[in-house]
Amino acid sequence: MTAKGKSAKAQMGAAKKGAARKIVARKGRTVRTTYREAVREAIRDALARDPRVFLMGEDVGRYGGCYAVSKGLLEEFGEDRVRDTPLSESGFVGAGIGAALGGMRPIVEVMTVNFSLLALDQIVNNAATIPHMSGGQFAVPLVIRMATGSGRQLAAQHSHSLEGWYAHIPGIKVLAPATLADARGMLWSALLDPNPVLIFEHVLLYNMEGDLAADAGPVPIEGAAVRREGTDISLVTYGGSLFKCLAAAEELAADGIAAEVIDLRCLRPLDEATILASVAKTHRALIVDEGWRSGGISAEIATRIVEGGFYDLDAPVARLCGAEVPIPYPRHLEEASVPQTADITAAARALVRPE
Amino acid sequence: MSEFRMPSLGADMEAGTLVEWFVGAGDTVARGDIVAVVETQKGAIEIEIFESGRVAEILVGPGEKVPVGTVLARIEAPGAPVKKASAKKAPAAKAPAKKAPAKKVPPKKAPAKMAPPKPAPPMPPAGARLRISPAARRRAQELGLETAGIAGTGAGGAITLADIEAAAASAPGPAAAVPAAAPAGTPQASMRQAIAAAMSRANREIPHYYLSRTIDMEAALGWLEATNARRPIARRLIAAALLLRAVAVALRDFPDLNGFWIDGAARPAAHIHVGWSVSLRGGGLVAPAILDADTKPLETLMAALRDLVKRARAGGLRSSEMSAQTVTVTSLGDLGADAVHGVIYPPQLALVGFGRVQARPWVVGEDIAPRRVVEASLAADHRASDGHRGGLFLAALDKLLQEPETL
Amino acid sequence: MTAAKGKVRLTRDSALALLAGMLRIRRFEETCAELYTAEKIRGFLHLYIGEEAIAVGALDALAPDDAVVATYREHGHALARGIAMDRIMAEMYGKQSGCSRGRGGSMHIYDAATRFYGGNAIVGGGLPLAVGLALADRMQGRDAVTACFFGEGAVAEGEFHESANLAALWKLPVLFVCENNRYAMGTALDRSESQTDLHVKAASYAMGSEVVDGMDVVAVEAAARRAVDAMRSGGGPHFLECRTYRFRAHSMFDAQLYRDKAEIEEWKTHGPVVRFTAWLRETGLLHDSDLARIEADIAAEIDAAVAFAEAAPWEPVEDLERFVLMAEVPE
Amino acid sequence: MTDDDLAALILARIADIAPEADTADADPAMDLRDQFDLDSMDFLNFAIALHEALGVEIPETDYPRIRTLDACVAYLRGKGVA
Repeated sequence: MTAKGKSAKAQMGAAKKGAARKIVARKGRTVRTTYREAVREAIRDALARDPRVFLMGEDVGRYGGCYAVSKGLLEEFGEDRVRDTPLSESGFVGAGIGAALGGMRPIVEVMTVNFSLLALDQIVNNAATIPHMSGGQFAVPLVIRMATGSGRQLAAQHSHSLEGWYAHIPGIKVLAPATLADARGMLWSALLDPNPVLIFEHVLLYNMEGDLAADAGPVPIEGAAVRREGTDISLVTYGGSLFKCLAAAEELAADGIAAEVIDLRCLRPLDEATILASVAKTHRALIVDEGWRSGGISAEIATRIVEGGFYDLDAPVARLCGAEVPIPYPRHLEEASVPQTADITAAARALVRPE
Repeated sequence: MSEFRMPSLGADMEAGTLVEWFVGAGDTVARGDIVAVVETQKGAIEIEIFESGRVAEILVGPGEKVPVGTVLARIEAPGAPVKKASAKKAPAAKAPAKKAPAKKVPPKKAPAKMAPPKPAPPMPPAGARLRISPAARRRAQELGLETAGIAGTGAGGAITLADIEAAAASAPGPAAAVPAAAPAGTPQASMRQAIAAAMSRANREIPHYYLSRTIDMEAALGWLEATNARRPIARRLIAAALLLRAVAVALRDFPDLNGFWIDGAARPAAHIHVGWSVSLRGGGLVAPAILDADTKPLETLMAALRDLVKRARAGGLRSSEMSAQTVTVTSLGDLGADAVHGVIYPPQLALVGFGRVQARPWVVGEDIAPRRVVEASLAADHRASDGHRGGLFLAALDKLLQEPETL
Repeated sequence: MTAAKGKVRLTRDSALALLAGMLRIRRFEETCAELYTAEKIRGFLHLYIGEEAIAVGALDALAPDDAVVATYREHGHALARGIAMDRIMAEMYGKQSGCSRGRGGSMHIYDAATRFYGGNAIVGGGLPLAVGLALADRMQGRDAVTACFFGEGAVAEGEFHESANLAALWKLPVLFVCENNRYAMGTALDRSESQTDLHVKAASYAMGSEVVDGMDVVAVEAAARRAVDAMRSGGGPHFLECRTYRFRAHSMFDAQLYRDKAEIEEWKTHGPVVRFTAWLRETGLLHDSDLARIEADIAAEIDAAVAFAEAAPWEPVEDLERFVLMAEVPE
Repeated sequence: MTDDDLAALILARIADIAPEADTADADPAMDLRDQFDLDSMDFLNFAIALHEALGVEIPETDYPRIRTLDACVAYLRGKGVA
């Protein structure tokens, strides 16, 4: 178990306990909540709605979830539907696929994308393949949730951003909810989808606080969203980088540059239409992605823009990605390894006003 | 009679070497018997026979390497009652020979490789944006070329690098000169093509009207000769300079003939930059601009003309000279046609033409006298001006040429 | 007319059915070998000849509503489970009428009607699926067990240990049927396992575990029935180590450098069909005419299956992307 | 300078003005303007070139007398070119 940094998980669990806060459902339009609580509410809502739904993963029950997302669900729904698993990623992810084949609607939590590498065979060779290879006889209505990204000084083996890999695989859908509304609303739609859906939750978002509609419910899982209108440059991003891009857009606005911010929300299938419509307006695109540059999803997005929007471009498509390094432990190096707001602002300005 | 062939034992097995036969001609064989050993890249493999019967003939001997499917032996169907109790295999199950016609061949077309999704570029809102490749746009900037009027031969009418190079080598007006650095290979053909493109577009889009007026040049030429006689040879003037000056001065009062037709409206130019046609000996025409021709004295215009013709022929025109024209003059000089009925270079509003100077019987006062005259013509854009205005312009031109000393 | 074999009483009909089941698999696979050499069947082809007793015996103990997860050496299990022979043959040809629309081939046979959740070409890849299927059945109160078949090679895969532990931990109705044919492709058991008594290894996961003579169809059925009955009444998973031997190469293109011919010939003398036929003759349950009839019926069924496959259409290329994503969950 | 030398000099001046022109097999009796596609600017430069090379004054009215190679040689001889 030490390989997986058991102690690191224990520390995180303890830190979270203090911060847990019941959602105060106030009369009136919105509720003050966090990304973590929004995800928990989504799971609770799904468990309550459909008896075929159950949650399975390491420490999701008694421990309350490594990121305290599932805290309280074991007490409310019992052992059968909130199942702690042994540390057997291939085993319980495969079991989740089998249960979906068997008629259930499982939510499998793989603690982080880093540990999902052990279950890649089950995801790629079984979940993504059986529907097509069986000639359409079987569907795999399964949701797999994973934390992703860096920022907690957990060093390389606990800090990967590999959602781009999964977005390469036909047969599955890949989501990256960034806003509270998406964190709350994507899960149920994903469970209704007859296909395997992977949901990536950036570790730095769990503590994010904000206002969420009191009656917030399911949202569509496909299609990008324009989070900020602009005319000079399109910032195309998702997940953990969205709020850095919005901050950068603020800084750029003060400098007379109107940046449009596109939240992809869904990495497969990619919403080309929204991206291309934005580039047709701004004629410049900067893709911001914590993943590594080479062969990353940023490369796919850039190619789609060149394929579809070539004549709209006034400048080469730019990419701002994670440094191609195993994420280092010390804070100053970890921060230097992924795009920060200042980097985004500088890159955008360089594109709009080349010296 | 049936054939026993070299079996395919694996997708990547192309051939096998016969190592040893366990049966010979005349031996009887039964379905499932091991009849030989074949050497493959994986090692020696025993091969079984699926026919029952008698070996009629061995065709491939030990040591021979043959491709999969090669007939190794001929097997006679058993005449005597079948030894094995089980019913004879129905023919359908017999291993159809590789070449058996009835063999169902998978569809010829290999499964379509994931053709890259046909990029259906969302068409930009109509007309708002020029479809031009980055390379073409950069080249146009280098040449100071206005890309608006160029017909694109790229996808969806997009303007390509080749379109810019061709346009640069072609007609006056928006077309750039043949730059010294022009790639050696600028074929005459591409220039022709670009001229053709500009001309057809002009004809298609510009509603021309044409006027002409014969102008008595005796006064002007007489003044010219007298002036030249007083000057050293190097500072002599030619008639072209006079004509250039006269057109420029006349245009001062005719903004509707000196400017551009852009986005559905005539836009008079602030300056009078006259594009003067220079024929290139290898064929083709350029009309580099002489800037502010209406403000420059004859001396300066003459020097400018001389310099322009030399550089045009040597391919050394500056980009600014190739895109600044507000009007164009085509003067055929001493040789060639009596009159010019030209085509306007888009997006300009007019083209002035001069035929060759020639002696004609002319009414002077009461008499008929031989006079040197020239046919001046005007092709103009009817959206910006009309025949009446064109006529007034030619009259003003005539009047100026009758007072050469004032030019 | 019955006879006892061990504790199992066999009627004449059930005995002949077991024999026919094994012969049907053997003849089918002999024809497949023939069609492979004629390049009708391509890719990989893993034959089950010699191990027929396990599929026939174990699957005879299952109910229609039970689930089955197999491997790439799956023709015997598919036939014994009741998938139509012509749709299996069409699948081997890669035709659209195949049971997986021609897309899986010999290693990936799927059939929703018989809950046959495929061959799986990743060694051990199917075991977690079996655990999940059993979990789903148990959570939905469905009286069904899940049988998964795998070779002794899979016992070295992590997924075997994770699945065995999960099934035992959650007391799920999973029948782990290990077809120990002594060679994992080219590696003998004693060169890959520290503990070669696989049933002892499985027992360490606190599940029922026993070793069975994989060449004795009745013994296999009896053991399978005992395990399945125990599971149906709430007992946890069960492990059967069926000791057997494959008479053919691992796959068609295998020079079998890893074992010698004498060993193969020796095992053939006490193969599942030879032994059961001899026993049936001793007990008088089997007459020569029965054997002739069984062989004739099988030959006719195989001829029809080959004709069906030959005539079946190829899937149009235009359908290439259908079912990459599903529009809804099939009932 | 022989007549041929003089003719060669004349053709050389024409070549300066019209580099693309092929002066090798010039037709001595044909109008130089037609032969080498010279317009009025070219012809003026031709006259200037002769003036500078031979120090000969060529008034505009004499242009018709230098329109062919032979005529030009004769004209120049007439102007005292040795």
